[in-house]
Formats: sequence, structure tokens, C-alpha cells
Amino acid sequence: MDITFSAEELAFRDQVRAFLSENWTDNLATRIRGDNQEFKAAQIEWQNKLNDQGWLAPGWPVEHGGADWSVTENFIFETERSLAGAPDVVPFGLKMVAPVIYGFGSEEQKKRFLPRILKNEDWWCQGYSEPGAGSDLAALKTKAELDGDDYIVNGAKVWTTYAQYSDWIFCLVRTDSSGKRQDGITFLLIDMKSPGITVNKISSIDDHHSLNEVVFDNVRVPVANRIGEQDKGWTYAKALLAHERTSIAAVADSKRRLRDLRKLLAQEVSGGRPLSEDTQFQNRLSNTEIELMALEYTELRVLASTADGKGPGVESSLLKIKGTEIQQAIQQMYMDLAGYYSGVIHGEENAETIGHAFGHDARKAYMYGRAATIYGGSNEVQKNITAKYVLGL
Amino acid sequence: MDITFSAEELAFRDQVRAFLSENWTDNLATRIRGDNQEFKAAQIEWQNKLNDQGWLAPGWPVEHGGADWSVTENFIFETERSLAGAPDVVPFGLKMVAPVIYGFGSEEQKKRFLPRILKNEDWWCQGYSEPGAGSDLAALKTKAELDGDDYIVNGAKVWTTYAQYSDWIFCLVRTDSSGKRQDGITFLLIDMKSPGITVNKISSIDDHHSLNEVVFDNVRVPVANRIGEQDKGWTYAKALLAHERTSIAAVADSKRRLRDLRKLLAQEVSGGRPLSEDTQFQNRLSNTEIELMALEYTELRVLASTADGKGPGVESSLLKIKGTEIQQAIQQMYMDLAGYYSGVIHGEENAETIGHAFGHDARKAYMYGRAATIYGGSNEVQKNITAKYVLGL
Amino acid sequence: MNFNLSEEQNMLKYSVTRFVQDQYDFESRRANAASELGFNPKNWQTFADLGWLSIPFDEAHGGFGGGATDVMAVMEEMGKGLVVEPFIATVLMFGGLLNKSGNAALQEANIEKIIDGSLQGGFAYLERQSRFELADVKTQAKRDGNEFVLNGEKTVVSNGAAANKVVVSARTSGEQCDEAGITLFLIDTDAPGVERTTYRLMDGQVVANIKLTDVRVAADHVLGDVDQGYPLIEAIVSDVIIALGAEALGIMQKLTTTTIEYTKTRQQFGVAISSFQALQHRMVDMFMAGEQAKSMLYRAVCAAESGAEDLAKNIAALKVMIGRNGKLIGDEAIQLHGGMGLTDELDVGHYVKRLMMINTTFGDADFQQKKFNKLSYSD
Amino acid sequence: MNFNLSEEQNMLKYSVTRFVQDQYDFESRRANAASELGFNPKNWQTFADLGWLSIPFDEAHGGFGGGATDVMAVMEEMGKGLVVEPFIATVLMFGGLLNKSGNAALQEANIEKIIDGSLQGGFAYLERQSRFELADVKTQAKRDGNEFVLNGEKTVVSNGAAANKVVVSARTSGEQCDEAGITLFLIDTDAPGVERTTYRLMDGQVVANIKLTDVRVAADHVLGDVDQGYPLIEAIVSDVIIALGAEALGIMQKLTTTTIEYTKTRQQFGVAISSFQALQHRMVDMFMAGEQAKSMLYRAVCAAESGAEDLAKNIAALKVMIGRNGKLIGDEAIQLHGGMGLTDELDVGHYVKRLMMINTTFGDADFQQKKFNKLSYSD
Repeated sequence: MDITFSAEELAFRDQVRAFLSENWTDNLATRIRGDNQEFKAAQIEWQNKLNDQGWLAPGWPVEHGGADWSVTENFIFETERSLAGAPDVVPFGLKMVAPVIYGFGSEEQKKRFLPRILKNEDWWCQGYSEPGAGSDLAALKTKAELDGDDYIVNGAKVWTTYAQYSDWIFCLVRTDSSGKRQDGITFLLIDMKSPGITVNKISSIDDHHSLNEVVFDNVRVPVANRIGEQDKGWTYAKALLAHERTSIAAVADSKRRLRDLRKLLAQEVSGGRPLSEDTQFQNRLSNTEIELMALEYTELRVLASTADGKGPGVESSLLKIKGTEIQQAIQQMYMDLAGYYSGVIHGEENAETIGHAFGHDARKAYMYGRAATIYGGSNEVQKNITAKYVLGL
Repeated sequence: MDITFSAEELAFRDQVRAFLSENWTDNLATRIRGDNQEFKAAQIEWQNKLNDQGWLAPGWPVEHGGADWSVTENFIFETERSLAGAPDVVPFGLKMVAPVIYGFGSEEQKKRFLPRILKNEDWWCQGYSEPGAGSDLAALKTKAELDGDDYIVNGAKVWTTYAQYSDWIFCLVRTDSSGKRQDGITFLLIDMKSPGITVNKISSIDDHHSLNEVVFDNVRVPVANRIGEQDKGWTYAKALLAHERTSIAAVADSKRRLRDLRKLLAQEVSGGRPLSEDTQFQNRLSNTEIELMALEYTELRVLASTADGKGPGVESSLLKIKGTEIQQAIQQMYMDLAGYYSGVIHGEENAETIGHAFGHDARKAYMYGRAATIYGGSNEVQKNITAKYVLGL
Repeated sequence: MNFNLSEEQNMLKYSVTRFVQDQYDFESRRANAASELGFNPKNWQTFADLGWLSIPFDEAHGGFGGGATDVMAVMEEMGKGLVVEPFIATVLMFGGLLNKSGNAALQEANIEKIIDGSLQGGFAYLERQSRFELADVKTQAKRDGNEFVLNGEKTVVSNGAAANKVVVSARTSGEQCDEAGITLFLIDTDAPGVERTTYRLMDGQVVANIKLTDVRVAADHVLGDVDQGYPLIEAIVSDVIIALGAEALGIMQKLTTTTIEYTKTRQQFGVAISSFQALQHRMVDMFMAGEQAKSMLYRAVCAAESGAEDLAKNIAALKVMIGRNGKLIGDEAIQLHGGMGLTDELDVGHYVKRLMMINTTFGDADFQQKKFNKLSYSD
Repeated sequence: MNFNLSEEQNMLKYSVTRFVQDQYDFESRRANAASELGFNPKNWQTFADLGWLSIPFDEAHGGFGGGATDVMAVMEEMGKGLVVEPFIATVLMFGGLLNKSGNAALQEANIEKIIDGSLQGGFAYLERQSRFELADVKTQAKRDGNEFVLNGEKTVVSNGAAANKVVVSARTSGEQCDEAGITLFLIDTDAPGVERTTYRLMDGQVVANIKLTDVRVAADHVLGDVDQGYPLIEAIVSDVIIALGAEALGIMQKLTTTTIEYTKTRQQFGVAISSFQALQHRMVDMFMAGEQAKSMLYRAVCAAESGAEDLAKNIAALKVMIGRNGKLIGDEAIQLHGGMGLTDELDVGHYVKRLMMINTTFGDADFQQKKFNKLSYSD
């Protein structure tokens, strides 16, 4: 049992901290958290800084631009980044399609796509879910039919985050319906500028535009844009799911939010006394903090197991369930702290005129956060997975 | 909307209170809560007092000794009885087999059994559950085969409360296995002194002897002791289940226990301060009290619906689930209030020498109370029933 | 003992049900909420025509003379329809305060106009710092001859954009959080020195912050007695919590029904998700939470109608229960709807948002539980 | 970064596993618990022979020099076996106090005997009124020349029936609940003026109340400094909470496994109840509760091994988590076993009872959460 950092690891941590304090500026933070227009430019600016440092895609193979970090170094980086309040990279290109491309793509695909992802020249989005399919990914119906050197794609994908910004979409499409549902699925890379693609905005309860429906109407996709073999797409896609679950847990991010919440608790007042003296709030805070302290070590256990070459394993479901429950508990406290102001929508007014610093933000965070227990395989599906594969039920 | 009592109802309440204050003595209370030997004699003494007053079997038809109470009068009696800490009657004869006898039995059976039940001359127990069957009552396997004027009964019943005290047992037995599981079940009244019956004590986690296994080895039961028709027993038995669920809720009893708990809270001390000042305990107490305040009205709603002739309906499952959850929450607080002493077993010592007034009782109540969410159809089965019959799922 | 409505109450309830069915489909509701005032003035006139605006007022003032049961009957149906028109702000809060104020001249001058739909009102009791403490009042009212001069700011005033008049709580004596020394004033929102900033809440309401700069109010525009406004506030809050409880109940029932129906149609892994036992048990939990809230509402209504001694305890318990059970039901409704529950297009999110705002109004579940504890365990 | 045990620690752990497998089936355990002292002295000698009794002691005293990790490795397996022998009372509490006392003469005289199995000990820190407050001490110790004279009563002393010697906390100065002014004394249980009343707890322990009437203790039998006993108590409580955490983890794992296995064999409505999704999800909750407790235990062990600044906070968090998660797992284990879970015959109820007693030891989850809050939010 040893979780102390070595001298080298401590030096690395200092390096990360120095980088963050220099590069993660208030200006960037404001713009990234701002409205939709500002967001993309600011996010790219931030990701370019990471790339300049060689830290944009640390998990990639070194020959493609990866950093060859140990599990511990990766943990240190993610922790420091989160505690500094800096956002994760937009994962669809860097963390989701890239591993599929360098893992299963052709040499030509690697050369064509990976450098543009690394330079933030291409933005990607993910075409997995379909209307009516939800967590049951394999039920997908979007069809691709071979026509010469092209596939003709028809169907629709839904809940597609950032489709409105994206240059490319990676899609699971059905090329054969005769066998098991997991068979006959093909993994395609599709240019979003292809004729026949329509992006429809989905308005969501947080009043923020991140979700979309992407409709394919006789869209031609060159066979050259297919990953690996036809009908074998499920194999390539599946590898990503465990990773997604682990990253949705967002342990370090929750630590920062809990720290911020504690500060607010000391500032908000009821009957002339700070709410930090309120025993009910203290208990709610510590209920969550204690779960999070444990989950931090659950994550470390998963990382240690990965470092031992055993892989993240099925415990990633536990991380996802508990991690998202903690996120939502924090968002709920954030709301409750705002009291009457938790319903406020700024509109043309702002925090100053309305009279409360964070009610508007609390509401947005809360509403956006409802998705966490639903996407990436709903928490109910995670429990089914755990029951079956971990408990043998 | 009107829940105020009429002048007649208020007068009745005063009469009940007067009866209780005169007849429910400390001496009786001590003996009934005491060890197994004392219990039966004291319980009979108490039930005889009720019978002298005409209140032992208020729900029976008047011609058999019932009291013809309105739903409200019944509610008043049960509430006052519980608040006074007086026990319910032992239900197996008075509330369970009697309604079957006067509802479906022959005139001869009515004359033979009902008066002896009313005079507390016969104690009954219930033979429904079987080893391996649990909440799935219809899975019963105890067999009865006709042989002349007798059935020959073979099999075993389990979780039989007070079998060790009982003169008679009412049993569901299988007389036909060819059709649906609910068919082919017959309702028999069996003399516990019949040759071939063995009662085996089941030691339980509360160290109290209430549960037994009753084994039938070629037990002869006269056909005259069959209720109604052969193979139709399920119909007679089913009518009792909703009643059982409603009475397990024990709302008024929980009110009294919560009141007692509050007194103890003011007496127990931590760091020199009474625990009634402890906000965590206050919150736990009010969480339960608020649920109970609501459940009291849920029960009234069910009673009002019964009075309207609509019957208790499927809400009885809700009453059973919430009522038993509240009971267990109260038992848990009782334990936690006792702290270190919650594990104490008196043995040869007593509260005075051991140094704590109620640790021993808290433990027994807690352990005994674990059964409430399991028997009478487990709470899981109640949820299945509600999902199917109330929500249409 | 019965929990039945009278024939008259049933008719009243049914008139709301029919209005919601006929004139309040979800798209109309969306348009009403999105309009400038946050509601549709035409609907308001319909409310007047149907007699709803007269419910709590004495027959002497042309009212219906209704009690807690009548309010419950109406509000439960409004909850089901997610009605945004300011029935609570104008009729129950503003009108209710007038009704209880004992100020005959003000009643004479205003109640009739509330009933005919021509007067919109509000109650300005919050301030930036006050959180849920109704007695935390910094706004000052200084006596000057036959007038009072008011200075301060009230925030998040319900119906603040539309209100022609509001009742304002201000301090005439005592320290910032004292219950004594609070006085209620009736002011015109277009009086000199009154400045409104309006904004929206997530449930569709348009509210206002109201800045008061040397606003002069005649002494006969005091509701109740000077320095004695707090008991009046408490009394009206008690009434309104019953109304909010009934509205919340309507919403909870609607969310539960909607969720059950959705799971029956929604297919995953080849079957309707309503067939999954884990989800069934959670829907049973939703159902039980709603039934318990209904029982608590009935309890509070009976206590209010009979003037029970422990009314305050029942009111606090009701507010705790609609807060907690509302959260359980809202969370499950969104979760069991999956991605669809996150869309603005579906009504589920809107019902949940209203439930959340009901929870914060007059103190959330935690706050009200503290109140309950104080009433119950401080002897 | 790794969470692996060393080879030596693995061997230690395995030796306990094997002992439990070979010599500690449930019927033996039942007999051990039911015996006069509440454990089997023969097993104690086995523990000595296997070297377990030497684990926490310095090598200078013939000990193994083990740390928190070693204790964890042993206690987790003892938890799985529901071992009743007083390893915590004699070795970790009594021995641990000696170890930390700095009193070389007492160490010399006693530690060797603990290690060879000939000395049983206990720690008498509770009193009738003290509940979970370790500083609530009324027992008086008055100096009289080279001796102290003790009067008072200590209650629920673990291993109280078997202990040859106990460490007693008594007040040498200060008020009843002051942390300062508490002194620790080593006394013989057969010393004049010592009177024991023994009784059983539901987990099988035989404990004692110890009445002290003018008991004379030599001044060189003080552990640590006069008036300064409290920090020593806190230090040992911290160590023991880790041991209790590991024991609880072993029990939680055992209960979860047992429940899963039972549901696979138990048929209802024609199928194994393990196939019911609602029960599956609840077993996943049990599993997750156990895994989180394991992570918190690892966290506390790492903090203890590295002497982390926030050790106290980790210890409080661990105690909260084993209390709460233990309750969840215990409740579900009984419920999912149905009627069988209520029988004394099955081991389930016995594991649950031990978990409950672990929860109360040194303050239950609620109490420890208050401690956590104070450490975390009082700045």
C-alpha cells in the first residue's frame, strides 16, 4: 500500500501547476463559460496551449503525439487541471475517435485525421445514440448501403453534443440486419459538410445549446472513411465505453466544486448568521464529501489496477454511478444555497441588478447536470452491467 | 372534508379511555411484556376483560358477539388502545380464522368454534407459509389426501407464531396439483393435539420464542373440519390478506412509540447536554414524525373509503410498506439512543446493575421488528402488487 | 369522517379541470409564460368570469367565502395544468392580506377590483439578504405626520411586472431580524420613488425587484397595526402553503402519470421499459410519495378548516413533504424519461421546474424542517 | 502508487484466512461465543503461536513492528470469520496503550506476556453517563503520596470478564467533560476494591462494569503523563477505528457474498429470486457500499502510515462510512434472506449484530459525522 508520490512525480506536479497558473487565465475561463459563440474559439485557444506543451493528447501513442505518461502522472495532471477549474478537452475527437483511428484505422486514416485533431483543426462529434434507442446502443437503425465506392447513409442520430460546431462525425451505422443486433454494425467517419446532412438543435432544460439531432438523407460516405472491416464496428466502439464511464465520474472536478461550495456557504447568510453554521447544510456537505473521499480512492484503485495491466475493469460502472450521484448532490446544494434566487434567469439583467451572485449559474449547472445519470449508459444500465458481470446475477 | 368527531363519537372515546385506565394495569403490562410463561396467561386475562366489555371481537357479526362499530368508532378504539400501550388481541383466532368461519363455515362449525374463541378458550395459530415458499403463498406443498371421512395431512408449515401455545391451527393444504397453483388448495382446521403433529421451535435473532415449524406426519383431520368446499381454500384465505396488511401498519402504535422516544431523548445525555438538543436526532425524529402524520391520514382515507363501501382497496400495500418502514425507523432511533448499551443482554443482571434503562428492550424490539418488512407479504411483494394492480405496470 | 368535496366544491374543481383541458394545452401554456407579463391577461378575465378570483373573499365584499378546501380544489387542478396566471400572488397573497388586514376602507377600495379582474397585486416580503427569514427586513419606513416614508429594496416579488399595487413589509422599529416592528403597507407600483427591475424565473413567472426611494405612503394604507405586521405575514403564509401544497400535489400526480405512461410506450432491449422491475419499484415509490403528500395536504386542510391548535406544525410538515417528495418525483420523472426528459420540448422539465420553485417559496424543506423541530421539540 | 500488500503482509493475511477456514466454522464460533469468557482460550494460544499477538509491538519488545496495513490485513479476515477472541481489546487497545505510553517499565513487564498469550487486557474508558464522549469522565483519582486512590465506575469494558489487567481513565483534575485532567492508570482486576459485574453483548462479547472503591494504584502505573491521558486515548482510538473498519469490511463482503449466493438458490414464483431486477439493483447497492467502504479504509490506512495531517478527518469519515454502509448492507442482507434472515440458526443475523456493535464503538455514524463536521467546517 503506497500512494505517496515519488520525487519525480512531485516535480511533475509542480510543472503542471506552473503551466496552469500561467496559461489558464481568467479571460479564458470567462469566455469558455460564456455563450455559445465565444465558447468554441476560447476552447480552441486553450487546447492549442495544451498542444504547444505536448499535453493535449497524453494518452495517444508517442509516435502520434502522445506524452507517454504513467497512470500516476495522468492522475496528477487531471487532478491539478480540475482543481484549477480548467475544462477537460472536448473529448469526441481527442479521446473518442482518435483511439479508434490509431487502434483500428488504416495508415492513411491515421495520417489524414490525427494531426488535424491534434492541431484543433477538426472538431468531431459522436453519432451513437438514435431516437428511441437511448442506452440500448445496439438497437441502432441508421442504415448504410454500399453503392460503388460509397456508402449511402440514411437515418438519424440524436443527443449529439456540439454537432453544430463539428467538422466530422463518427457514426455507428447498420450494414446488416440479418444476425445478432451487435453484428452488422459498421464504424464510419462522415464529413459534416456532406450533402444531405441536417443538424437540428434540441432545446434542453438548461437553456444551453449543446444537444442536436443529426439527420442523414442519402448521405454519400466514401468506403475509405470506414474504420476496419464492414459489420465489425461494434468491436471498435465498445472499447470506448469503459473509458467514457471512468471520465464521467469527474472526481477531481467534484472536489473543486465542493471546495467552492464550502466558500459560498460561509458567505450566504440566514437570519444574520452564515449558513456554514447550519448543521443541516454541514451534514449534507459532509455526506457528499465523505462519499467523494472514498470515491477518490476507488478511482485510484482502478488506476492502480490499470497500471498493473489489469485494465479498468467493470468497476468503471461503480465510478460512473457514484461519481454522477455526487455531482448531482453538489448541484442540488448549490441550488439550495441560492434559495429564492435558484430560479433566476438573467436575461437582460445581471447578478448585480437581480441581487444574487450565483443563482443563475446554479440553475444552469443543476439542469445541465441532470444528463449525467442518463448519458454514457444510464445509471440503471450500469447497475444491470454490474449485476451481471461483477456479481454474476 | 370533515374529520371532526361527532358528540356521540367523543362520548365513545371517553368511554374507551375510562375502560383502559381502569383495566389496562401496570401489572398486566409487565406480565404481558415478560417472558414466555407469563405472557399467555396475562394476555388471556386482558382479552377476557375486553370480552366482558363486549369489545373483544367488535368486527364480528352482532349475532356472534360483534359490536357493530362504525369505521370511526373502530378507529377511535384502536387509537386509544395503542396510545395507552395496550396490546392488540392475538389475531389468529379472533381476526383471522373467525372471519373465515363466520363467512364460509358451516352452522355447526360456527357453533363449535366461535364461542370458544370469544371466551379465549381456544388459541389458534396460522398455517400458511411453508419452508421455501415465503411470500409466494400459492407455492404451498403440504398435502391432504382423502381417506374415508378424514384427510391425511403430510408436510410442514413454518414461521408459525405462537404454535407452542395453540390449541388449533388453520391450514392451507394442497388437495389437487393438476391445475393452476391457486386452485386445488383446501382450508382445514386442525386440532394441535392430533397425533402426528410436531412443533419445532425456531430460535430467532431477537432471542424470543415466537416462531415455530409445525410438521404434519400422517395427521388425520375429519372432513367436518374443512371450511367450505374442497379445492376452494384460496378464495377463503385471500380475503384475509388485505386486512393483515392494514393492521401491520400499526399507525397508532408508532405514534405512541414516537412519543415515548421523545421523552427518552430528553433524558439521555451526551457531553452533559440532553440529546433532545441534538439537531441530528431532531431531524431523524421529525423525518419519521412527518411521514407518520401523513400515514395517519392515509389510513383515515382508507377507512373513509371502507366506510363508503368501496373497501380498503389496494392502498393497503402502501400502508403496509410505509407503516413498517416507520416502525423500523423508530426502532433504529431507539437503538441509537441507547448507544453502547444497545447491545446489552440482561441475562442474570438487570438494567440497574448494567447501568442503562432501555438498551436491552431496544435491542429486542429492533431485532423482532426486522420481521415486519418480511411477513404479511414482504414489502417487495407489496411493491409488485402496487405496480401491477394500482399503476397498471 | 369523510374526505369528500361538497357538490359546490366539486363544481369549482371541475370548472378548473375543464379550463385546463379546453384552453390550456402545453403550447398555449408555453406562449402564456413567454409573454411580457409571464401570463395571459385574457385568461385572467376568464378566471374573473368563472368566479375564481372571488374564492377567498367574504361574501360581504362580493366574494365566494371559500376556505382552505376550496383553495385546495382549485390549486390542485391548476397544478396539473401548470397554470402561470398569478392566482396565488394577486388573489391569495395580495387579496388574502387585504382580507385579513381589518382595514375596511382598503378592502372596500380594492377587493371588488381583484374579483372583477381589473387589479393585479403582489406581496413584497423578500430582500437580498433575507433568504427564508420573513422577519429579516431592512427596508425602513419612517413616520412623517400622516404619512410613512419608505426606503429600501424588495426582491423577487411574484407578479412584480404586472402588479398595480403591492403590499410591502418594512421596518418601523426593532432590529433587522426582529419579528416585532414590521409593518405592512399598500403601495401603488407607479407611485413616485418606486422603481421596478423585472426578470424571469425558470417556472415562467415574471418577477420584480422593487427599489423604494423616499416613497410616501398614507398612514391609512397600513394593513393591520403598525409594528404588528409579522403575525399577518405568518397567517397568509400558512394559507398560501396549503395552496402551494395543492398545486404541488397536482404536479406530482401529473408527473407520476406521465412517467408511467411513457415507460409503457418506451422500448429498450426489445421490451417496454415499464416491464423492468427495478423501474416498477421506483414508480411505486413515486406513487407512494404522492399519496403521502396528498394525505399531508388533507391533514393541513382539516387543521386549517377546524382552526386546530397544531396548525403551524401541520403547515411546516406539509411544506417539508412537498419539498422532499416533490424532489423525489421530479428527479425520477426526468431520469425515467431519459434523454427526452432533458428536452425543453417535453412538458416534464417544466413541471419539475415549477415544483422546484414551489419548494423554495417560503422556505425549502430543510428550512421548514427546522421550523417543525422548533415547534415540536423545544419544550 | 499501489494498493498491494507486501509478501509478508500477504502471508499474515493468509494465515488468518486459513485459521478461519480450518478451525472456525460457524458452529465452533457459536460455541466460542457462548462459553464463559465469550471466547476460546485455546484459540488465543493459537494466535500467540502464529505470532499475531505481536503485530503492533516494537521489535525491541519482541514484536512484529507492524503498522496500520498489517492490522488491516488481519482484521479483515477476522471479520469474515466473525472471530470473537479479544484481539482488539487485549492487543490493540490494552497493548496499544502500553506501546504508546512511553512507560518503559510497564512495557517491559507486560508486553512480553501479551505476546505469549498469558496476559489478557482491556481498556475501561466508558461510564454510565458518558455515551460517546471520551472526555466525559467522573471516576476520580486522588493523589496520596506515591499512590493514587481511584473511586468510580467504568462500564461496558470489552474483554472485561477475562482481562487480568485494564487501563482505566480517571479524572485527576478539571470538570466532568474536560479533555485536560484525565489520567490513564494500569490496574489489576483482582486488586482490592475492584468489583466486576459481567454480562454479554449481542455480538457474543462478555463485557464488564468495573466498580472502583478506594483502589490504590502506584504512581508509576500511570500511562503517559498525569492529566494528559486524553491525547493518548485519541491516538489509540484512531488506531482501533482502522482495525474496526477492516473487520467491518470483512463482514460486509461476507454478507454481500452470502446474500448473492442465497438469492441464486432461493426460488419464488418459480424462479430464483436473483433474477428479479429490483433485487439485483439492491445487491449492486450493497456491492457499491462495500467497495466505497474499502476505498475509505485504504485512504485511512494510507493516511495513518504516512502520518498525514488530515488523519483525524479520514478516521472520522471511515467510521461514518462503515456505520452507514454497514447498516445498508446488514438491513439488505436480512431483508433479502427473508424469514431465514431472522433465524438464529443462519449466520447472517450474527454478522449483522457484530456490524451494529462496531457502529456504536467509539461513537456511531451520527456522532462521528459531527466530529467530521467540526474538523472540516469550523474554520
